[in-house]
Amino acid sequence: MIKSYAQLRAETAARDRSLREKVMSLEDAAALVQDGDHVAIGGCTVSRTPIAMLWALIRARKQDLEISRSITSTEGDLLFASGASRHIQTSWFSQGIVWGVSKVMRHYTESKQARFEEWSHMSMGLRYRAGAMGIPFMPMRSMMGSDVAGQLADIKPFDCPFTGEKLLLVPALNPDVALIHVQRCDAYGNAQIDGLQFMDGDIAMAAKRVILTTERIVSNDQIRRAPDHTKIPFIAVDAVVEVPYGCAPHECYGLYEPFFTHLDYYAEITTRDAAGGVREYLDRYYYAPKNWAAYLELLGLDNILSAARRGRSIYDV
Amino acid sequence: MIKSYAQLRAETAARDRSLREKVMSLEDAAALVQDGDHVAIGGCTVSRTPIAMLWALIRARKQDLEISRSITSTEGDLLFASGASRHIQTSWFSQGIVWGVSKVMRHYTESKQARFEEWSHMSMGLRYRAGAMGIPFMPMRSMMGSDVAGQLADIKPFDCPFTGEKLLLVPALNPDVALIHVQRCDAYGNAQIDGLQFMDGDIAMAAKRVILTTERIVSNDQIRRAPDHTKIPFIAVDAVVEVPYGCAPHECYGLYEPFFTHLDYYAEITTRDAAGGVREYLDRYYYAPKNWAAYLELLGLDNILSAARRGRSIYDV
Amino acid sequence: MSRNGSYTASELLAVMSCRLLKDGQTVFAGVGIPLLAATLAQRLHAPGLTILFEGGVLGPFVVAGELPPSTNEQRCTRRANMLLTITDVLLLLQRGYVDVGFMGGAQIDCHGNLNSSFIGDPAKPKIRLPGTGGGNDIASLAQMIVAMKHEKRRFVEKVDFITSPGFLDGDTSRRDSGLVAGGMYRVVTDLAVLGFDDKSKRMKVLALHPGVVGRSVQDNTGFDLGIGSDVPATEPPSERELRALRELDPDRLYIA
Amino acid sequence: MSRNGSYTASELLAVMSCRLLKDGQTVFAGVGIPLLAATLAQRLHAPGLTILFEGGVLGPFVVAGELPPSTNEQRCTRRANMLLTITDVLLLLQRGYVDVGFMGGAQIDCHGNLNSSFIGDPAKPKIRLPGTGGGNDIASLAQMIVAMKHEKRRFVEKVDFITSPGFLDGDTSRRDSGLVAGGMYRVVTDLAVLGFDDKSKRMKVLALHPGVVGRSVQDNTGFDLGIGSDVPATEPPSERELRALRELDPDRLYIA
Repeated sequence: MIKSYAQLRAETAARDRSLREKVMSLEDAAALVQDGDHVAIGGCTVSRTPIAMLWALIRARKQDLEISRSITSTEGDLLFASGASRHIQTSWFSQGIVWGVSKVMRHYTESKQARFEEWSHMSMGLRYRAGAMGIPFMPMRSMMGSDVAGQLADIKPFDCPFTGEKLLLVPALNPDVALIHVQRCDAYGNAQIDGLQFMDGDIAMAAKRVILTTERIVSNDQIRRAPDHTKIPFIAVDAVVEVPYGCAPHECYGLYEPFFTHLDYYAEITTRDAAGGVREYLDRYYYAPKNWAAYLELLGLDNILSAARRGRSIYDV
Repeated sequence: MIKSYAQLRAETAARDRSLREKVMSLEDAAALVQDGDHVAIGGCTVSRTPIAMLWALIRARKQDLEISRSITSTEGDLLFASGASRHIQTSWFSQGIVWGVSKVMRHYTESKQARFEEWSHMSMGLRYRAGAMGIPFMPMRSMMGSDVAGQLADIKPFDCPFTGEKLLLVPALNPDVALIHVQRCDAYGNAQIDGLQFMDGDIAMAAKRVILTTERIVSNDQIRRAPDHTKIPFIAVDAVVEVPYGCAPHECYGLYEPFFTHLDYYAEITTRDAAGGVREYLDRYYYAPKNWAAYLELLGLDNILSAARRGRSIYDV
Repeated sequence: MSRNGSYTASELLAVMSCRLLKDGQTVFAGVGIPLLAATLAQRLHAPGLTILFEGGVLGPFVVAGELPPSTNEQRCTRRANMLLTITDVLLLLQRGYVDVGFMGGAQIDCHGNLNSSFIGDPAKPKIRLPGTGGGNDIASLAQMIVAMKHEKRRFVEKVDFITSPGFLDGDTSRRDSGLVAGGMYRVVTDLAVLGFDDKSKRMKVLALHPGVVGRSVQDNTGFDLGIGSDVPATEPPSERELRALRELDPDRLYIA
Repeated sequence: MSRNGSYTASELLAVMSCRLLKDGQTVFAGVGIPLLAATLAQRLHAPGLTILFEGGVLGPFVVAGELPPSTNEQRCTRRANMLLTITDVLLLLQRGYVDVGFMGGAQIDCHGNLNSSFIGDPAKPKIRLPGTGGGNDIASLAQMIVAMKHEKRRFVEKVDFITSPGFLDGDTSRRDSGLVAGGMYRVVTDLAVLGFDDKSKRMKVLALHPGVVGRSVQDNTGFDLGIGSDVPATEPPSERELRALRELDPDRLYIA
């Protein structure tokens, strides 16, 4: 499961890490993801989820993706229901606590059609971090004694050679692809992320390929004027796609809050009928629209404006 | 040498981590440092060195401080020569490559009056990081095979239980005190650092006490308006001292560059006569001035203005 | 929703757990009642309470009427002192910076172990729950306050699955497993405040809420609490507490 | 300072090592000649060369006439794409993002091991040198170019102390020690360009600088280089190269 260091180095060496333009369409970026890839998803719960990119992957009928994310919300339901994935590694999986337990997650996991592999939140973060650092594992002090640890094959209890203390070693996670949505980046992939960073920096550096979606492409000059705000460097990035409202109906810090009425609607139809509701949702919002603009139109201009007004209010202090 | 986890937790639990004002004088902050403490120094080489705080410690005649820093410059000479320290852990120790090998460092180490314990640059960073993370060690892939590793007592060769690869485990470093200079912080110790961060974030979180010196104290409101720029949280900070030009003659990113003519003068007198030159320097610049303002006056207004003009030019892009 | 007098069970939970937080403490709060109660404490007796949220937030003041539906959204960051990555905020627990971990629970057992993963046999669960999130990390590394509804199906002798460790099998078993810090401190329910025996680490009743008798607590608990006759009563929620709470959550997102 | 024609030894070093850098590569450059040569390469044939500096800098364009005296100052950050912590920029080496490590050297041996720590017995050194800095990390984790003056006392059979590993004892010993990536690629001196035998990992001459004969390289080297008679010559520094170099360092901080 963990790559050998020789393989990790060879893969990184083979990448074109030069300063070059990487702007492309959602569809072209989707073609960079292969069936069976391990795809790590940036953001957390309903925040900065790269919805547009996932939308494109589901429309491209990807299959057997191994998914990982810090916390998984509606996008997990849709990945299961579309057949894009049958295996998600994450610490928590439901739309969000105010909407109750996801009936879709329950339907697919309880029937064994798909697997939700549960890791503690910190262990997910430390696995990405180890991957980003080029080390095969990270020592940690939680999960010991619990049944969460008992369900995981790839961890190792360990006695510290310095202190004799009990520790747990968790394996590095080096995804094949990372999908990350940002407020702004340049055409080369230098990304600046405002507000909550979640695990995105580590995920990007751990991955073999990084696909950025961005609200706005800015000039490289603008990036270079504040290099201490850059959170992901161009050397790690393979694709840049400009997608306004690319997290909708989830939020993008400082730009728009979640589309709550839409999320309530999603919860309602999937709570009423998990399999049927999610299929109806996919048909209507994922497969039918002819492009991302048509998808946004379905979400409704009123909802976009409301989300944007609420989103920008974070700076009213 | 590594603290047990129980001790580390007990020490942190005993700290007052509440939101409270911590503004004090250099002299009062110096009193927080005990003889024999392990003192980690923020910044790197001639950048963001907390000179004012070190100046206060030397004036307070501290002794037997165990010092660590990423890279050590003139402040290392002065710590040795003043008798404040006889042991420095660092990766590189000299004024700077353009000034040649430090005669003061050579004088004290070659005569065995003091010890320069050499770690690789990355290993220093990983030791602070392990300390900041609350783990007893960090695995890494350099230093193996070299004589640098051969000189160190506290590292462990290790076979990875996941991959079988050879690794090196380096021990966590949890300093008693961290001295860090920042461009701005509030009275509670929320610090925002512009430009190069060096290892300061990890050092602060690894330490048992943190003393911040700052060019300017700003309001807590200002900090809260851009919380994603905060690099050190108040919960980790024990003292805040406002000291304009607190790194002089070293640099502070965006505010002033090194005082090159002064550094040339220092190199000249210590190259001519290591022990005598550094003593003369200490007498004149460290022991004689009645306060920090008097020290700055000795450095000279012309030099201050030149350093500040050059420092601010970084934003002319 | 059961009401004791003029407040809901959730309101009672929020007020009673809020009272356990002390000014100057650092509390790592989960979403729901914990977020609400910690924010309430800042407005009542603990203005210097430092809240940490799992999304990467240090020292925020959540705005009344804009309660976040998770601890990973921008609403959690209002007036924060610092934003950091998820991994780094969780590492503050491991480093020892957190006085109190504070979360809700779906199922708890007599040793304070929490289950939020599986109802029934984990290999063939009746219900797959959302999982640990940061719960396991918080419970592994900090002193814990848990706020939850007091129901027999939720208070069981042994949880189906230990998602977040309490005292495991009691006595020294938590420490023996490698968890040398933290542990369960209080369980606050809509009926009582509970703690744990110093040695056996079994749950016991510390105080009963207004109008609640020991018998009814035992009836709603799936294991023997050994309730004595001299258990003190808590002070009922005051008007001031309830008013501040309802101002915080005017949409009754968490206090319905 | 030795001059071959109209340039100094340092200028020759800078130009010759600059030529080894390719457009699109990522180079981790130390202070001095490496910083200068990498910056020169950006201005000549490699505008898309990504420079990393140990202070925490990714992708800068250093300004002519404002050369930094270390790689840890704001002058290193001019027009950078990203600033990161020291630890994180060094971890890019470990993660495999760096094509070339590029540094100077005080003493080197026949297997490319570098010493910047002790001259003489480390237990009782004649000279305590400044130490490794990031040198050990760079040499442990990346393909290396080393630029240094060619003097007999600097080119020794075995260094007094291995600060930055080359091929250790040659053959497979580097890999056997756990260093599975990187290794010495080129040593550029003011006399020649040198490489290493594929199998034995001993240093050998690849090319001689203009006007230099094999004999004089051997005379300035403390071990046998086995120089053949068919060693090619390098192209002399061009006017364009020298002009660009002198524009970069008008104060002759590094090229004197």
